[in-house]
Amino acid sequence: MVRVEFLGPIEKEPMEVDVKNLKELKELLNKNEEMSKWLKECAVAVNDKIVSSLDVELKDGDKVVILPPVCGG
Amino acid sequence: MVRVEFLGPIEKEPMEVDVKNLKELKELLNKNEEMSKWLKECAVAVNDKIVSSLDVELKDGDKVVILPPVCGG
Amino acid sequence: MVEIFKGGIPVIPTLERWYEEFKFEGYGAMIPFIGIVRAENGIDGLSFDLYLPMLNEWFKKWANLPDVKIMMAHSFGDVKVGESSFLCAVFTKHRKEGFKYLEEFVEDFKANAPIWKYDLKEGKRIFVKERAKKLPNAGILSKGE
Amino acid sequence: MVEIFKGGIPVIPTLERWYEEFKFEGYGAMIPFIGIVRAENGIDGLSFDLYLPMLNEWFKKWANLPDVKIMMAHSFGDVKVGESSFLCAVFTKHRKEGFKYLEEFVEDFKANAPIWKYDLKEGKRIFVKERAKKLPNAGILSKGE
Repeated sequence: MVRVEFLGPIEKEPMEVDVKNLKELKELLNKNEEMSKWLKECAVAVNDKIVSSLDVELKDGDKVVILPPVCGG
Repeated sequence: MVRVEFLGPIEKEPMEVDVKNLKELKELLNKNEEMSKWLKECAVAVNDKIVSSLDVELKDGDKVVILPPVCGG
Repeated sequence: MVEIFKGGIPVIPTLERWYEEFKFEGYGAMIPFIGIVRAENGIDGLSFDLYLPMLNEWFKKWANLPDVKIMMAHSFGDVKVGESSFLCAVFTKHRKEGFKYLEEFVEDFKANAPIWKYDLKEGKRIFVKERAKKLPNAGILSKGE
Repeated sequence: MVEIFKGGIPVIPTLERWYEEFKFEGYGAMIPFIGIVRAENGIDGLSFDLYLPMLNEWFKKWANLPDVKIMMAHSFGDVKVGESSFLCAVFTKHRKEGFKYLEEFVEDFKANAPIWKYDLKEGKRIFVKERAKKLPNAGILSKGE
């Protein structure tokens, strides 16, 4: 299972999902319309590294975080 | 009389001199060779305003200060 | 490591600790930056979420430069008007590289640190998306991509 | 008015006083600059002379700008290694003008404030002319001019 966490203002509990890569995760998350809106704005990190491509395999125990636009300070 | 003060590292006591303008002061101060060396590097203020020209008349009670190169901080 | 505080940062004790720690280390310039929460749009304060694993990872590249020491603190949770949520200090041998590093560091922080800011009004947190900056490769999971 | 201290500036209490004075005044950024005396060339410290009438006159143009508050302190006399001889802080609504003002202010200070710095070695003051900057219209009373 892959753990998916939604950070900051996205009001959604973490999920454990059964996906083999980011493309599958994309399909899954876009089923929810509210989430689909967030995804337009969000960066994605796999095991705390931001990814620049969807060609990323996921394995059991991986952690994906969804990062909305930031504003520190 | 005009008061002349020498600031910072110039080791010279203030003077009261009888000069009518900056040109006369220039003649007077350059008689001293040590002072002449300092004057190459120094700015001059009359009544605490830096002057940009020698065409400045001096009157009784005026104060001239000789300002060597600065380095604060 | 970024120093993290619940609520407003104790600005002066933190600056004192950093100053004492580095004043004999050959740095001629210490340049802090103190972000103060302003009263605007009728807010009572701001509130912050952080994602610490990536915040510390982001900070690492600034913490290990050879010619500069950079310290940083940030709040999580609620920070009232007049309090400070962000504090950093840059120590360099000479002032010019200090100005450069401070500005580069703060701009990188604003664009890339995984922190989310909310207005606080009547005890409620309001996310202001217009004020926030998309991270690199944002939108990668979007349908249209 | 420039705040003047005999010997090293009490950095932290001064920063605290300024921070407390302005934290509710709508400034979102406080950017101090702290000059620290470094151990170099075998010095025990630095020593300073100031000419206060013209120092305060110079500072006036920075003290009365509409969109920024600038505070400044400087030492006279001896300042030991690890102590601070120059402290300032710029308060602005947003950070970007703060960076700009801080740098402009400090560079103008270095070029124009009537202050003279000496190395302190074995209790003696040594003026290092190479480090100093000529003021505007320097040389006007020189024979050759």
